[in-house]
Amino acid sequence: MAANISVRVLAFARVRELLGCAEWTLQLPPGATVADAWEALAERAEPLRALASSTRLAQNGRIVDGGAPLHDGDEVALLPPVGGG
Amino acid sequence: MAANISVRVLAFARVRELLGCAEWTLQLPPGATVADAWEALAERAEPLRALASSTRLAQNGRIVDGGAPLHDGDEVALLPPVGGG
Amino acid sequence: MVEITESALDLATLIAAVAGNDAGAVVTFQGVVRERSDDDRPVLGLSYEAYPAMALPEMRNICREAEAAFPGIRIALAHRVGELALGEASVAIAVAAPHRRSAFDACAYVIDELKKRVPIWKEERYVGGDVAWRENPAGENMPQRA
Amino acid sequence: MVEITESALDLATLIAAVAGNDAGAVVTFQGVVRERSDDDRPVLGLSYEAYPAMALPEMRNICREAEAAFPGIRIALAHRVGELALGEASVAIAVAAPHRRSAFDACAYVIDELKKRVPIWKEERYVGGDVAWRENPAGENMPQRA
Repeated sequence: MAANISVRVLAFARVRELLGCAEWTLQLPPGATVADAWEALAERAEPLRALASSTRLAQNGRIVDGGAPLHDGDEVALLPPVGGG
Repeated sequence: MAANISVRVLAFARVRELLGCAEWTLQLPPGATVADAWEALAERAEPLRALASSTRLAQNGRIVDGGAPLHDGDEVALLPPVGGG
Repeated sequence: MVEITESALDLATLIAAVAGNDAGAVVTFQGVVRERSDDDRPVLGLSYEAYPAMALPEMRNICREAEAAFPGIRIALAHRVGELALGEASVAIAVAAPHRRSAFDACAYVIDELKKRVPIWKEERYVGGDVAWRENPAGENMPQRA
Repeated sequence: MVEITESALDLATLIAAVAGNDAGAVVTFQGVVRERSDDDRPVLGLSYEAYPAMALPEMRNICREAEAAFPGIRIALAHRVGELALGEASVAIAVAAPHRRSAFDACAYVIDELKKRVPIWKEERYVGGDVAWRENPAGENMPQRA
């Protein structure tokens, strides 16, 4: 059985506040997707699910769908609707 | 016979250069119009006629037609097409 | 704040004149002396001449029109006269507005109307010594006499 | 020049970064902290948070798109993060262009796209102590997940 992969997850703004932490390190099984990373956090903080439809996911600085496969060392970002300007 | 009226005429930009003077004092007969002031200057400097169609006339700071009647002490300005900004 | 001045224009002064805690957006415009004329001749500098007794009221009219069209905005407008070198600003506008769309639109309105209506004239000096009075394009100039 | 900074934004620095004798027009935009929120609550201040590793490339993308759409322009763009007081600028843009229309249009493009696409978030602090994360309007935000 292959070793787990390690993924860094960054949470911003209201997602960060809801999770109580800005930066997570998750151990996920090989073949895990971005959606699996989201699910791992939602299991730790169920209220996160209410933000699922409004939160975009980025992998290594690019917006991706939940189905995108993860690799060891990837950076996943949870991006609520933006408010800059 | 009524006394002449005295009118101050200001010339700007290419009109000023053509006339060789920025500020004229004209003595005109009572009942003279803005067009008469123009004509008085054109008689002193015939090349001014070439600028007739492109020069606007102002009386006391307002754009007027040549037919506007003049009064003693009026200020007439000869305004070539503008180039500000 | 509306002025015609022989001094270098200071954008910070114009911005300070319109700033306020009710403004969410500040847009500025500066017209600057370019090294090439519109017909691509190399320019050494410009000189501007104004008829202030008519130009200042017309500049104020333009600001009032914009303030009426875009409620809640404030405008500062200054035009320089005399000799200008390359890179110097000939006109500067600052607009503060509750929201950005009205700040952009009002600022563009002011410069567009100034170029059409305000009695200010520009003479370009070229490399080689030529000079020429330059008019704003016909679409940006007042209708002339028939 | 594209940056995200905790320091107060300095418009003069941005203008200097884009200035040049080929520019006939310089347009700037500043977004400023207003005393009223969009839903008319009294605001004490704002705080901005960014994801710089993604925000800076996206800000550069936006500038490149504008430079491609409006040839000959130069753009400087800075966004502030951290705590801001009333009247302070959260974002500042300077655009130098050969002619004014492209300077206005490019500047408006940059702020419009920044508000839609750049991962920066705003929290408002209200009189009374409440705070709230404020999103840009839906039309100015990226499409969300279905």
